Formats: sequence, structure tokens, C-alpha cells
Amino acid sequence: MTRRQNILAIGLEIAVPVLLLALWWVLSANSKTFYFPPLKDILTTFKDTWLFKRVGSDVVPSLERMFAGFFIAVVLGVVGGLLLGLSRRARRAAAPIVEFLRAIPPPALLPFAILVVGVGASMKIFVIAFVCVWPILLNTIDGVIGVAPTLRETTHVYGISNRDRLLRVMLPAASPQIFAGLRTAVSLALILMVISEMVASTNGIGYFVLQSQRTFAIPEMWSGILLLGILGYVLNGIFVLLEKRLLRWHRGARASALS
Amino acid sequence: MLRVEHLKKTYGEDDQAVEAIGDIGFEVNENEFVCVVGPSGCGKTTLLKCMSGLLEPTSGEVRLHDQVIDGPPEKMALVFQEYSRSLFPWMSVRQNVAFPLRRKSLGKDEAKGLVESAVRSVDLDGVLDRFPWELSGGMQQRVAIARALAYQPEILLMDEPFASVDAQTRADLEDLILNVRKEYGVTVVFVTHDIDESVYLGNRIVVLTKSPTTVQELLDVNLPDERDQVETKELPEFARLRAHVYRSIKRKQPEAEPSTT
Amino acid sequence: MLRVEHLKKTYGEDDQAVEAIGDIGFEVNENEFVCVVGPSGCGKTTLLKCMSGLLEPTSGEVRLHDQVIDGPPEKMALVFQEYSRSLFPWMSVRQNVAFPLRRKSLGKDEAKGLVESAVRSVDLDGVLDRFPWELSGGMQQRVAIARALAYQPEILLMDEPFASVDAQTRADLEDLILNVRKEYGVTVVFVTHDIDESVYLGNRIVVLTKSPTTVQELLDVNLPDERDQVETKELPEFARLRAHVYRSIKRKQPEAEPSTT
Amino acid sequence: GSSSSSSGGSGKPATLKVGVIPIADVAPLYVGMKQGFFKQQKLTIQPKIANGGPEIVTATVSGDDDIGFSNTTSLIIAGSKNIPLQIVTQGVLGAKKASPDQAWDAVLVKKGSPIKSPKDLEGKTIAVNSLNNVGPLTINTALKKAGADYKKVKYLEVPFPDVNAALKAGRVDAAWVVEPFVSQGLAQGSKPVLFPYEQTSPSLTVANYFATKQYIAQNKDVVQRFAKAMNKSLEYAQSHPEAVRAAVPTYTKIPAAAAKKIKLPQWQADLNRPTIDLTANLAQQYGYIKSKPNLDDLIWKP
Amino acid sequence: MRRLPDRLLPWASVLGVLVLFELLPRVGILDSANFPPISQTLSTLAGQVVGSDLWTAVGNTLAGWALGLGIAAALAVPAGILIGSSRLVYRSLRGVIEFLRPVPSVALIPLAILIYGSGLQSKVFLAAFAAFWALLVQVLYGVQDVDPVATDTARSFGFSRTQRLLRVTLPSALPYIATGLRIASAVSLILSVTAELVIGSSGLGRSINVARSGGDVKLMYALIIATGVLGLVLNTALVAAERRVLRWHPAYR
Ligand SMILES: Nc1ncnc2c1ncn2[C@@H]1O[C@H](COP(=O)(O)OP(=O)(O)OP(=O)(O)O)[C@@H](O)[C@H]1O
Ligand SMILES: Nc1ncnc2c1ncn2[C@@H]1O[C@H](COP(=O)(O)OP(=O)(O)OP(=O)(O)O)[C@@H](O)[C@H]1O
Ligand SMILES: [Mg+2]
Ligand SMILES: [Mg+2]
Repeated sequence: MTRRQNILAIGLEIAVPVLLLALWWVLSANSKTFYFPPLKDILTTFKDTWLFKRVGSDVVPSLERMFAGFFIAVVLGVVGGLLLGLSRRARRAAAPIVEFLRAIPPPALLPFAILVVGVGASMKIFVIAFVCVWPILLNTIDGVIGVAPTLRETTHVYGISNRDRLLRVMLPAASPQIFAGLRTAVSLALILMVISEMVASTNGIGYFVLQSQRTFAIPEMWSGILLLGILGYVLNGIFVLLEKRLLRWHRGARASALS
Repeated sequence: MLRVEHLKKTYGEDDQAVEAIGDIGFEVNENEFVCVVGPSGCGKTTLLKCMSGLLEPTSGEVRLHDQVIDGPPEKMALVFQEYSRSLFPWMSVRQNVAFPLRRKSLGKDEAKGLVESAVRSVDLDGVLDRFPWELSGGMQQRVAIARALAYQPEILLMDEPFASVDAQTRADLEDLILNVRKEYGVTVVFVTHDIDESVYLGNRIVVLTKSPTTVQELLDVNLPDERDQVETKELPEFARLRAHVYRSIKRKQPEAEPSTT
Repeated sequence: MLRVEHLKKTYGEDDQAVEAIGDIGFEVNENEFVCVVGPSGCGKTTLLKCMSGLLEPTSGEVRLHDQVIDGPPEKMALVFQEYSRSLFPWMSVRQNVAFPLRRKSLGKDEAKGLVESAVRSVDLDGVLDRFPWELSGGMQQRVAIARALAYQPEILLMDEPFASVDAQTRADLEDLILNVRKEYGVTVVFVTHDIDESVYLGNRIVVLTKSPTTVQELLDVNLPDERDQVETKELPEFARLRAHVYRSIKRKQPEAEPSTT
Repeated sequence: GSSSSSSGGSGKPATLKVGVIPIADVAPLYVGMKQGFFKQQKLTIQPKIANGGPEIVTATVSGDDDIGFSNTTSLIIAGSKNIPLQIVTQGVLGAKKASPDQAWDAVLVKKGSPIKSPKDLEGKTIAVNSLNNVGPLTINTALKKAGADYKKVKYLEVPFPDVNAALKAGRVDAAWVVEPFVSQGLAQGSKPVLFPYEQTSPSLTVANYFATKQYIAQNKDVVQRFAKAMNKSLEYAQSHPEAVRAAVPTYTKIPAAAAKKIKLPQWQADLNRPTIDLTANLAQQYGYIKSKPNLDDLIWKP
Repeated sequence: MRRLPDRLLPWASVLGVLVLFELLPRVGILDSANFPPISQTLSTLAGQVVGSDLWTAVGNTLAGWALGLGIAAALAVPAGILIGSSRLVYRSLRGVIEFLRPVPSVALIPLAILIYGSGLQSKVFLAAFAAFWALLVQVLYGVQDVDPVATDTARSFGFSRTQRLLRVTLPSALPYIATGLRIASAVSLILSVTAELVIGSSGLGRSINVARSGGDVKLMYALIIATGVLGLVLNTALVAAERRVLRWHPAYR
């Protein structure tokens, strides 16, 4: 990409969301529908609610739980994925369990979670981790078994130790796909943060959104959704940076595919 | 030291089966340089993969020091025909070459020395910190060679390792391998399409037939041990051997295509 | 018909920049067979990619019939050096070869005929329905060649297309390309490392220097148009040209590595 | 949308979608359907089971449901946010007396819990199904009446179905439940310490059937007929508990055996308006709403 | 000890888990009143299997799943390929995508009810919304992992951008899309069930909610198991389809 295209891209990256926001503003300006308040009201509520009154009381605890759950999911997903990816037998044995658990809707999981891990923060972390782990696990497995045969054989021939094989060959080779899983998981984590706060909560963004919804405080609800979107955007930005560093080789090796 | 016995390899099963190797047997002695030649698709790569324990033979076996090989032996290195796919794209040239050395308990300086001298010997010291995908085909192939050399194997299997380098570099690399063999007593099995090269390098040449593949001929090369790109190739014996191999390969030529049973 | 003018290509930017081609200029006439030789990493692949419009030159240009090339021209086919990656793993041999024909409005039978005769000409009719990854390296390379032939291009760019095939097949393929050129009036630009091959095939040979790459020499090959693997190679002119190219390549040899500015 | 007739046209057959929750509270609707009270009014009822009040309110506002069932507190909150809803009929009431054999809601504590009296709940965590709603509203009031400081109590939201397990495992100190979970909890050995509905007020109006103002305006006749049939059903249910116990297992999964034993709520046609006023005042007092809605506007007058 | 034949491995692990969940409540680690031993749950499930209620519910859930996944796939795959193959389009939409992706479907439930009512449409909307993002991300990554030599090959033969997208980019990205479909399939199922649970559209979720509200723990867990098994079955079908389509991929060679 030339420098000019780059500038154009950055311009568009800013302009398109701004345009869409403007569109929302205009379209909702005269809205009388109860559930679709004007963007102006939402933004006013947003300012009153989130800047910065509830940051300490709701945003921070929510994010703490979310990161804890996400982190557990990453560790379990990547480690489990590498191991399952390497052993066909393990994969076969685990398949029915994994696929079964993966299909359980998180709200249906809540009773069990309450029973086993209680009603505190750990229950929410459990629920977040439980759902986020699957995209990471699947992508890691698929990344590992999709590693080019010649690369596999190369490690084999040079008698690379199991540890190196795992950490220095399989992990980087699968990393583009692992990142795809991470990106899916991180937005799931935000979603699950909300779902996990459906019960046994006294604070949190999800708690706020659901309470607002239940008490028909619709602009407040939208302001919470807006905040979730912003958080998602920021988290994604962090990921883009991480990826830029970690997958530099991949971008290079795949360079012309994007031109 | 390395013995191939009634080796047979079939890919796939039942009606999809492809017989890559029919029945191959030969022996490689310590410190010998064996060249393998044969028509395209006759099973040379398959043979090397079986010899290195990467592929399990359908029947027959490969023995190293009388032990059946069932996985890559420690002291063996293989340079793949698909060199560009055997380099790790997330590692720089230096890291690629150094990677197999992690297994050996070498001092940091020693490993670094090995890597740099291997890379220098293939004339790539200018690109140590570049990534494989920033290199030309021939350069990538040389990285793969450097990696095998730095590993200091006792047995070196090479699958058309000089296919993508220019004539001059090729000659240099040929002499490099001869040198390595002499200096460190390495045993080499070398697949090539270049008949001149096989005669120039080998102590012995294994000529394979078309598929179903067997050994067409085992040819001893009685050229003086000290080889020279100009002088050796001017020897009448060189010309004779070369013509012989050429004819030997041709003899079975009018056969049918690899049978797709 | 095809003119390369002051072509310069630098990969990367600023302190990462690698000058692959310094300044190259030459012309290819209609129905000519131009061979390009040069040391490994000197920029031959880069040159072909610029000529085919896949890469944008940093400066200078390539003109086809006086039109600046800014994308692959319709009547051009390119055989990639990385043949194994240029075949589509999800297509069988037949589908791979037929793939480019989809663009041409051919009858079904006609396309099928083209595919089959191209595959037959590279001696692979036995494996039409196999997948590329079930083939040996040399066979894959021949599939890539067949694909280019079936396309019936007016200009054929080939990047070390015979690197992985055995001597016999190579000779056959050389004659095949010569034939195709003669029969259909195709213009060929052919990158090779084999000096014999370049002399045997070419009307003209472009010898490139090491990086920063320029044209070392443009050499006319004045051998009779009708070439023969045995007779032509026995001509004194052949030996002279071959020695000349060899020396020409060597002349600039003691230079430094590609500059990594 | 509704497939019912447009306004006027007295007696025209109509089909009503009614949003309900799968609990015993809405049994009169089913009993009334069985007894043909709705058919007499040429109404066909299609009950639609939802998770809770807010979803039913939304479905009703969107016109997807014609009539909805929701607790009164939620409706008061909705009214204070100017959502155009109106209470159409009575839904369900708390018992007449705060005694263990009548009350169908209770705050339970685990067997052997040190909490013996309302006062002991101070500083403890009570699980409720929904914060800022009828649970805490009545618990606060009951505590206050029992001389305990409700401000020292912490509430935690746990759905009714999960709460007995949480209580038994000691995850919460006390839990507010309604039937069938009161019986379930008692069977596990839990003990009641408070009867919030009844201690707030005897015969407290807990939930109502409602519709949107717009729907009522356009379907005056249908709503009137619905109210007539519904009121009849409520009275009938109150006087025929065996019919209720037979109906409950048909739309809930309360096992038939349990359905025979649970304490039934109280039903009557009368709205018991004073308790609605009380609820609205309490909601404002506890800060669930900023301003009290105009109850005359919130309650539909036939 | 002799190695278990491969074919028995899945059964062995399932058996292991069943035994575990039979024992946990039996020895009292889990409260058996609130988490019945698995044998009781399974016998409840068996009772359901012979009746028709379960199957009607499964049918309704499946309808939501299929439509949700189908719509998500029909939109996400082309969109992902188009967006992913142009740096400029990708950069300009990236912000919007990342903003919308984490919007939780549960928070959209009022919106869904409002626009689509509480029937199948709401369910499909929520399922498709959630599945779309999961799939889109995978497609975007897949498109960026195409071998440039393959694209260049098609380019050198003069294939237009569209043709390249269709014939090179799409098949190359298939492994990612396949993973994405499996993720999206689970998401679609989860959201269908969740929508049923919360909104009350008919299906397994509503049955779970009814059982839960009635305090019938055994039935609730039986239905949750049924949901999991449904996911398992759907996934197995997807994998089988994937195996056919991706025969050329190293993972299946
Ligand atoms: N994508 C890239 N990024 C950076 N540098 C590159 C890239 N591709 C090639 N180069 C550099 O450009 C130079 C020329 O490469 P090119 O592939 O054209 O050489 P070549 O003449 O084809 O060599 P060979 O005969 O070995 O194939 C080399 O120094 C190489 O390192
Ligand atoms: N993975 C595979 N599946 C099926 N058949 C295969 C596979 N790999 C190789 N073959 C077949 O086995 C035969 C031998 O292949 P091999 O790669 O060993 O040949 P080769 O002698 O190395 O050829 P070349 O000189 O062209 O590299 C060929 O007919 C090929 O089609
Ligand atoms: Mg080979
Ligand atoms: Mg090249």
C-alpha cells in the first residue's frame, strides 16, 4: 500500500463511523418510538451516566471479571487446542464432550454455575470463560492440524523437542487462526459479561443495561449498549496492535494477497 | 550402516492406491556419498522420507546400524525438495538455521558461530536477519542447506538441493558438500536430476526405474577422491560414467506411466 | 514487441529497502526466445513479475506493443518458480489445467481437448484426476507448465520451469517448448540457471549481474533454428557460446552480496 | 398484531394473545378457558409463555401481544416512564393473613441458620428474583414493620428456580421465593422468617392484566369482554381450588403431586386499589421511581 | 494395558463423564436435590424422547437455528470476502464492525420483540445477528491467509477481481470459513435457545424455562442435555460436510 492509499484509508476509517453516527442522529432526531429514543437523548444520558460516575462502580468490576474470564479461556483454549491438535486420539476422545458443552446456552448454564461456583464474581468469570473458550479451542485445533505437512516433517527430522515443537512451531504456525479465535472470543466475552450479570449481580455494565431494560429506562439502556460498543472497539484496537507485532511475518508472507 | 531392504511404499488405499515404490534395496556405507537418480515421479522423495523415518514403508524396512528406523534418527538431517515450505516463515534466516541447534546443548557463542559459518558457506551472510519470504527461490534453498549443515549431522539426506541455484553457486555448493563430507566424515544420500552432478559427487549411484520402482542399477564411481570442477569433469572415466548413467536411465524409458491402480 | 525500459525495483521502504533490480533494459521481439540468466537472487523472478504486470516497478516501465503494462495482459502466461504454491490444492490436475481456460469462451469439448493434449505433452495423462499434493515435485512442475500451454498464450514467461525434472524429461520439455514456439509463433522469456539450456533454447540471452542488478550482456545466439539435443550441442558454436556465457556470468562474480541498504 | 375485531361491533368473535409467565399465578386464565368463560364472550385466548414481566411489556407495546400479565410494581415503573399502558383487571393478590399456612411467598433461611427473626436479617444478603421490584419493596416494608432496619439488608438477584439450591449451599443467607419454590424450600428444611406480601398489606395486589392505551382505545369492546370473563375466572378460581390444582400442571411443569400441595394465591375481581396506591408510594419512597405516575391514568376505567 | 481402538474413544470419554456426574451427586459433592444423578436425568430424558413434546420443541429450535445460521452465512461469507480482499474497504468498515460486534444479543431482545414480535422472527433475528459476527471475523482472517502465489497465478492468467475472489480466495479461505461455520452454528443454536428462554418463542429454550419455573430440576437438566446433544449432532453433520468439501486441506489428507 502506498503512502497515499494509507492516508486515504485512515481518513475513511475515521469518516465512515462518523458518517454513520450522523445518520443515526438525523434519523432518530424526531423519534417518538419509546424504544428508539433520539441519539441526542442517548448521548446526554451517556454523559450523565458514564462520564465518569459509574466508571469505578460498574465499568471496572465488569472489565475485571471479563478479563479474568477471557484470560482463563485463552489459556485453556490455546493449551487445550495445541494438545488436542497434536493427538488425533485425544481429539476423538474429547470431540463429543467439547461439542456437547459448546452447544449449551449460557443462560441455561447459570443454574449449574450457581450450584457449583456460587453467586460471586467467580460464577461470572466461570460463565465468561466457559463460552469464550470454544472459538479459541476450535481455531487452535484447526490451526494446528492445518500446519503445512512439510513444516511438520521438518520439525520431525531435526528432532525438535516436544516443547519447542509446541511453542515454536505449532503455536506460531497456528497463530493466524488462533488470532481469529481470539477476536471472536473477545467480543463474546463482552456479550457474556452482560449475560453473566443477568443474575446475582449488584454492579456491572451488563447489570446496568439489564436493569435499565427491566425498569424501562430505555435511554440508559442504549447508553450502556453504546458503551459496550465503544469498549469492543477499544479492545479490538488493542488486538490490532498486538497482532501487528506478533503476526508481522504473516502479513509479510501474505503481503500481495491484500494488495 | 544404512540399509534399505525390500522397501515398498503405496500411497492411499484400495482403489485409490498409488504404488510409489515397488521394491528397492541397497546399502549405504559409512562416509559414503550415494547419489540417487531416476525419472520424475519415480519415488525418490518417497524413498528419502522412508529412509529418514518420516514415512512408514508399506513393507520392507530401513535399518540404521542394524536398528529398524521408525522415526527420524537423531544424527540425521534432511533437505526437502519443497524447500520454500520447509522454512519457518515467522523466523528470520538466522533463527531458521539456529532452530534445530536448540536441541543440542551448545553454548550460546558456539551455536552462533555454527549458524554464522553455515550461512556464510552458502553465501548468505548478508541476509541473516531477513525472513524467508523476503528471499529469492535460490536463496531460500540455500537457507535450507545451511540449516542442515549447521546441524552437523552424521547422515545427510538431500532432495534435489541445488535445483534452484545458478550454475556457479551450484558448483560452489557441490564442492562445499564434498568438503563437509571429507572433513566431518558425513554420510550423504543425494537425490539429483543432474547426471553430471551425480557422477561428480557420488561414490556410488543408485539408478531407479520408472514406477513400479525398483533399482535399475547400482554403479560404483571410481573417480579419484579429490574432485575438481574442471579436472574431474575432463577425465575420460567421467565421460564414460556419465554416458553410462544416461543410458541406464533411458533403458527403461519406454515404459508406461506410473500405474494408478 | 515487449520492451523493458530502465526498470528498477526496490522492495520495502526506507531503512528496510532492498534493491532487487538496479536498472534493466532490453527488448523482446515477436516470436523470439529470450533466455535470462544470472546469479541466484539477482532479480530474475522480480523481473518476470514486473514484465507480467504483477509487480509495479519502482521506476521505469515495461511496454507491450508500446502500451505500458500495468496488469497482466490477456495473452500472457507465467510459469512460477514456486510451482507447488501456484497450483490450487483444491483442484485436481485436470481442473488446475482447465482453470485459466474458463476465461476463454471455448466449447466444452474444445477446452477438454486442450487440457488433455497439454497434459499429455508433459507426460502426465495418467494422473489427470489426482490432486497436486499427491504428485511428486517434478510432476507438479509439469502440471504448471501444462496449464500455461493449454492457455495458448502469445507470450510465455517461464521462471526456471524445468528445475525439478529429470534430465530426460527436461530434454523432452525443452523440445516441446521449442516446438510450441515454432508452431504457434509464441514469444518466450525463459529464466534458467542452466547455461547449456539457455544456449540451446534461446535466440538471445540476457545475462544479468549481481545486485544492484543491471544487464551484463545481451548475447545473440546464432545457432540454426532447427535444434536437436545431440547435434546442436555438438556444434562448435554451441560450445563457444556456452563458454562465453559462463565467463560472462563469472566476470562480475567477486562482487559483494545483494546490498541490504 | 391482533386479529381481533375493530371497535364497536359488540359480540364479534375475537382472538387474544395473552402474554403470561409459567407459574400458578395465571391459573385463572386457564381455568376460565376450560370453563368456557371466554367463549361465552366469543373470545379465543392464546396464552403466550414468556420469561418475565419486562418481555411481556415489550411484546404488548410492540403489538405482538394484546393483553399481558405483569407484576404491579413493574407496571407502576412503566407508568412513571410514560409507557402508555393501562391495568385492565386484577391479576393476583397476596394472602389475607401472614401465616405460614396461607402466605404463598416467604423469605426462607436454611435449616439451622442463626437467623431466627426479621431483625437477624440485618447485615445479611437476601436473594430476590429482581432488584428494584416487588420483592425488595415488600421485604423492606415488612422489615420496617417488624422493627428491623431494611437499609442494612443487601439484596442479590437470583432467579427463583435457582435460589433454593443457592440457599441450601449457603451461597446466600436468606431467599425470598414464591410458590412452588416455597414448598420446595420448606421440603428441603428451610424455615420462613418473613412473609413480605402479607406483612406489607393483607390482600396486596401483586400483579395485573394490562394492555396498551392504544389497543384499549381501538378495541374497547373486546377489552370489556375480556375484563368481564377474566373477573369471572378470578372469582371462580378462588372458589374452586381443585380446578386450579388440575389446571396448573397443564401449562407449568410443577409436578402434579406438588401441584396438589402448594399454597394457592388469592384471586378476586376487585383491584384493591388502596394497595396499588401503597405500592406506588413505596416505590417512590425506595427510589425505584422518580415520580409517581397518575394512577387514575394507569388504571383503565371500563 | 491394551490401547483402546480409536473407534471406541468417543464412547469411552462420554462414559467417563457420565460416571462422574452420576457419582458427584451420589456421594454428596453436588446436592442431589438440585443436581440429580445423571441416570435420573437420563431416564427423564428417555421419557421425553418417546413423547412428542420434545420433538416439537426440537423442531422449533432447529428452525431458528437453520434460518439464523443460513442468513448469517449468506451475508457473512460474501461480505467477509469483499471486505477482506480490499484493504481500503476493510479499513473503512473496521471501526463499525468492531463497534457492532460486541453488542450483546440479549440486550437487543427488547428491540427484537419490538420489531419482530415474540415468535420465530425474533429468534431468527437474534441468532443471525450473533452468528453473523462470529462468521464474519473468521472469513476476514481466512481471506487474509490466502497464499499470494495462488492469487498471483490467477492474476497472471488475467482473471478479474470477482473471479479471483470466487475461485481462489473463497476456496483458500474455506478452512477458516469451516471453523467459522462450526462456531456460528453453535452460536446460532445458543441464541435460538436463549431467545426461546427469554422471549418465550416455542422451542427447547421455552421448555427449559417452563421446567425451571416449575421447579422440575430433572426435566430441566434433561432438556439441557437434549440441547447439548442437538449441538453435538449438528456439529457432527457439519464436520462430515466439511470433510467432503475440504478433502484437499492438509487437515483431512
Ligand atoms: N517480498 C520481498 N520482500 C523483500 N525482498 C524481496 C522480496 N522478494 C524478493 N526480494 C529480494 O529481491 C532480490 C531478488 O529476488 P528474486 O526472487 O527476483 O531473485 P531471482 O533472481 O529470481 O533469484 P533465484 O534465482 O534464486 O530465484 C533478492 O535479494 C531477494 O532477497
Ligand atoms: N501424498 C501422496 N499421495 C498420493 N500419491 C503420492 C503422494 N506423494 C507422492 N505420491 C506419488 O508417488 C509417486 C512418487 O512420488 P515422489 O515424490 O517420491 O517422486 P520423486 O521421485 O521425488 O519425483 P520428482 O523427481 O518429480 O520429485 C508419484 O507417482 C506421486 O504421484
Ligand atoms: Mg521428489
Ligand atoms: Mg527466482
